[in-house]
Amino acid sequence: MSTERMQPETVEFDVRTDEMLINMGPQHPSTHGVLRLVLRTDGEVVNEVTPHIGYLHRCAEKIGENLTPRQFLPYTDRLDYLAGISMNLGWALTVEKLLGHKVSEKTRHLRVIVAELSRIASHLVAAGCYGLDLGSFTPFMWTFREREKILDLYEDLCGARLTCSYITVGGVTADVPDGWLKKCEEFLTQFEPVIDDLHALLTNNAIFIQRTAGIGVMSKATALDYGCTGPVLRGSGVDWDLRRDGEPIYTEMYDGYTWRVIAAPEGKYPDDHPYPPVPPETILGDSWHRYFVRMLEVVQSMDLVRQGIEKYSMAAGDVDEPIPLKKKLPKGEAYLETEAPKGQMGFGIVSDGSPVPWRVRVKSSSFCNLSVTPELCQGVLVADIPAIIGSLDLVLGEIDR
Amino acid sequence: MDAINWHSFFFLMCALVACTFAIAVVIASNIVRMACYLVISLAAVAGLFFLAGADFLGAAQLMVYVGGTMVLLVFGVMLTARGPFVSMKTGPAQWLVALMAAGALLFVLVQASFSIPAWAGPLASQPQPATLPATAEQLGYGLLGVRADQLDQRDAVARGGLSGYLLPFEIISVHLVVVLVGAAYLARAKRRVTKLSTNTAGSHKP
Amino acid sequence: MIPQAIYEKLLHPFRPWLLAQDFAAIDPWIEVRADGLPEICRVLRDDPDLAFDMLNCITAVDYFEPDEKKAAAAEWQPHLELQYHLTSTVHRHRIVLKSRLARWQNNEIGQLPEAPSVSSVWSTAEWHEREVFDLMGVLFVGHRDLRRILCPEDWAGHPLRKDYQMPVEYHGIQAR
Amino acid sequence: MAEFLAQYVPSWLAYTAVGLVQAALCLVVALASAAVFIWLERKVSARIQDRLGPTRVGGRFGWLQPPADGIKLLCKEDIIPAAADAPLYRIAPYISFCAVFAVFLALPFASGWVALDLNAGAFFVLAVAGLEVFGVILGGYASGSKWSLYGAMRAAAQVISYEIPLALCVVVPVLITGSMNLVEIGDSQKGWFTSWYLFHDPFTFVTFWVYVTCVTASTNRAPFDLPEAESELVAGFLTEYSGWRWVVFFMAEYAAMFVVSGFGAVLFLGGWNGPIPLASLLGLTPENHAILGWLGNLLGMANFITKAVLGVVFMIWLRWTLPRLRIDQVMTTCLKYCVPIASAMLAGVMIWTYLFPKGVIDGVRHSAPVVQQASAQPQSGDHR
Repeated sequence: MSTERMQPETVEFDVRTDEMLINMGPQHPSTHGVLRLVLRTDGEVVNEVTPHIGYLHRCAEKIGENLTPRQFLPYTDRLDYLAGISMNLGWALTVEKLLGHKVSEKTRHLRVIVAELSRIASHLVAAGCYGLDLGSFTPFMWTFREREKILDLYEDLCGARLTCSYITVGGVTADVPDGWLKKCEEFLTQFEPVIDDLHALLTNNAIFIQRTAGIGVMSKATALDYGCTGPVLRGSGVDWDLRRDGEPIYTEMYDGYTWRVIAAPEGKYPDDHPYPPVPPETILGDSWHRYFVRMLEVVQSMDLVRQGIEKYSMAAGDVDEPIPLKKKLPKGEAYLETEAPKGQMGFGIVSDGSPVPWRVRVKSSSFCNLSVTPELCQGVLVADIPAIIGSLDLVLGEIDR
Repeated sequence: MDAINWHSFFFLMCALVACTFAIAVVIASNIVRMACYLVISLAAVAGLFFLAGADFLGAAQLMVYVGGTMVLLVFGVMLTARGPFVSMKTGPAQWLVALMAAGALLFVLVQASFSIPAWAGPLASQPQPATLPATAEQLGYGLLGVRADQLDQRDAVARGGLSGYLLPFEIISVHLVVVLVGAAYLARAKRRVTKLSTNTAGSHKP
Repeated sequence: MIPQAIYEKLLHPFRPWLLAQDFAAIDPWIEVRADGLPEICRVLRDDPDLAFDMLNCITAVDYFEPDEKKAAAAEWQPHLELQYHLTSTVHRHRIVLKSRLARWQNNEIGQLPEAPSVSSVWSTAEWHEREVFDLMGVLFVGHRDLRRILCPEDWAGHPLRKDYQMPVEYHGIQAR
Repeated sequence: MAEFLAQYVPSWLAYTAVGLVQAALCLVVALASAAVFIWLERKVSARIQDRLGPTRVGGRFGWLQPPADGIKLLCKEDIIPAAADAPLYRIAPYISFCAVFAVFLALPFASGWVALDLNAGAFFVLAVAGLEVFGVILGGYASGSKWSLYGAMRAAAQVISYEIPLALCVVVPVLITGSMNLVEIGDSQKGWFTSWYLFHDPFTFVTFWVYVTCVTASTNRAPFDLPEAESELVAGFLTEYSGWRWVVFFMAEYAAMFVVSGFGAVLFLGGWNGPIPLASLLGLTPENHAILGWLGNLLGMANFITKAVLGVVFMIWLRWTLPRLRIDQVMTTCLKYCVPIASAMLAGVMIWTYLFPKGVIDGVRHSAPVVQQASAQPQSGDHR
């Protein structure tokens, strides 16, 4: 493991300069919220980065100890507010794991549809903001335009756009309205060509490649060592996705779906869908690959949504109602990680038998993904800091909880 | 006669600005302000050149001196700044020496300028040089050793043409490059940088 | 590898450190003595049959009931419990390590309990241990930079403890 | 003009009036171009991004958005940070704007329509346009903020480096014309668009694109907008500026875009000569009548402004399409690509003009006399 670390070398000859301490954030355009990075810089070269977090700490775990699981559910929306539904899903499944509750077929497929839509929305924000971090404003507007359509779908579904609280413990809040699935399909149809536009504007743009290829290279071992998950881990070539490798209560949600994990352990991504060529100057585990994994996952999620719509329409019965608001929880402990768009989002619950949990644990994926920055940002240029931070796709609401 | 001679007015203005800011450079204690005043002073001198009809010289003054001072400013900030704004203190002895040197130089300059007969009288009484199309071509010829304004002179020496300024010019510029490279070499320092060890990840070739 | 097999694999070198286990629980767990944590974790990570290369989460649970009437009914003595959730991406198995700590070191209120740090085994632990220290008040011995992470540096107390009292005022801001 | 007026009023008054009018015209052009381009940038960027941009202020197209913005910004508090060097902080925006404004004085809008007909016009434009960065450096340094300082240092490194290839590019049309006078350079491209220096020979064609790269960099426009890179340096040298001073910096940037586009139009795109010599085909030349010549010049000015505006639109288009380069990549582009290419093109143009002194077509047609001419050409050397 130690060989994977950065090795300091005395190599460069240069004019003698002074080091400077710079506060990047908490109010800074490219720290995606209220992240504060203290940079120790020598001219344009960054020698050390120290992240400081906690500016958005809202005591989510403490709140969870004072509410019943269903009451706590809207708070999970506020964790990763760009993929609220994925957070709902994680918490709902964790409580269901404790309860030993199984949802119906119809509910399961509906959950897949909305969760994958939220993955698309989150990855769109990630790609757009990444463009913005690198000084390209237009992809941001284009991706937000498409995300807006997903939010419109959510609005039709449950009335809320950002903090949906749609998936609840035991089921979903309501079945889909009439014609919603058709709208959803229409969205997917018109969204498909936009992906190519984004590839043209960012993925294969020469400047974009120059700015991201070989920047912030994270080896497999480093990624695992720091507990990086999600596209960050898969960008380093680790073939690991909880939708396939997770616990049964989560993986059985995807039973019957055909899909493959987006990762390139041998340097080749699954070619279920056509994708642009991988530039030769990129290194597996660099910022470009992390971005690219997200772009490929968007296409894959579209496919999963289509399959979900088909399966949902075929499934018999009704969707499940949520459990009673103040249902007594069985005594015990349950911890479950799900594959949220940003990585593995973990929820834990310890119950003493009352309706209110004794202890609630929220393990954030971005928290681990951020913890690797001091390692990645040694000896890079100031301009690489947004390029690296952006490629990790952080959401401070989730990190600070 | 003209009620206002704009030419004289602007000449006086530029001259005044040049002199005032030249003094300000000496008096100021902050290195960046000094550089700023120096730029203004030099720009005013460029203005004087423009007033005298020497466009090329004026533009060259702007480009070389003002641009050069800008670089000076950058280096001043980069290489000397310990705190945000550096102040420099001048001791009374330094003042005395500087005043003496400056006074002597001023005396020599004034003496020299009044000793040139061509500058003593009004312009109209001077013999006009041959009128030429006013282009920068003359400067180019000048560098090659041809005085375009003296072509009608019989005397080969007065006509120039035996040796131009091109060779000295080139020697000086090469010399300056050598000095700059040497300065950078002397100012270098070893620095520890962290390099990504190569075994972190295999190169990805699709 | 099933939890039973993982346990048996650990049994040979670490028998005195393994205190309890429950493989029928929703998340099967093994309880170990706190002082053996780094060694056990290193074996868990490095043994090719175990290969727990990913530390998902470190968390702590405070078993303490401030209400004395209820406390009498509680089935446990007051204590802190550390939980380590581990995953192997190679073998795709999971296990939970648990470790009991006193709520206060030597029963002196205000003396934070100590546990050895596992940050030398998984770097993930670095920030998670800081978080546990910040919110639960566990001193991780051997951690290179044990600072508060979510709360401000000058915050008093550890908010997730059951007997935590919110300060009345923080830098002139009314907090309660 | 002044001589004409001097017949009726005292000559000092005539000169004063003419000087004031010319200065005011230039100022109006500078300010108006800034306002128009700010509006244009908002509109073009909006269309690129599937938005509408300003639609309400002043009718359907939001014509009055720039003045409205200006008024809003004027009403804002002019904040001077406590750590700032106040006098320098105050004058920095004006230095930038004055430098750009001074370039307008030497920029010919049509044949002879120039406020200051300088012999060394091209050199003057280069020298003065390079001063804009002085305000940027000063403002960035005097703000007393580390982000501003970063912006200033980047601006200094970038603009001063790019002046070298830029100057090499400018030398190419100067070399072909044999004059640094911008009016002469423009007039020598008279005729159909084939006589533009862009199409003079393959070397000038390449030089033009190097010029485009260099001016984009020297006006700090994307993808070279590192001095104010908002995702890295908050707003670079503009971080601490607010209100009116910010507007002045902003106007300087947009006016500079117009200047470099116009300068490029004169150097490479025939200046006021349209693609079709409409003015001479219609007989709108001063030889026929003074008024007709004046009309022809008006047409030329329309040509010139169209080209300059198209240049600005191109720069806007670039900005909203490309990501930003990194500082080392910017310097690499300059020193490893622009400088060698520009030098090679300069050498190429020298050889080309030596081989075909009267243009390619003539040169090929009379290839035999060319050699004779070439040997007879350097009379200037005969003085030795």
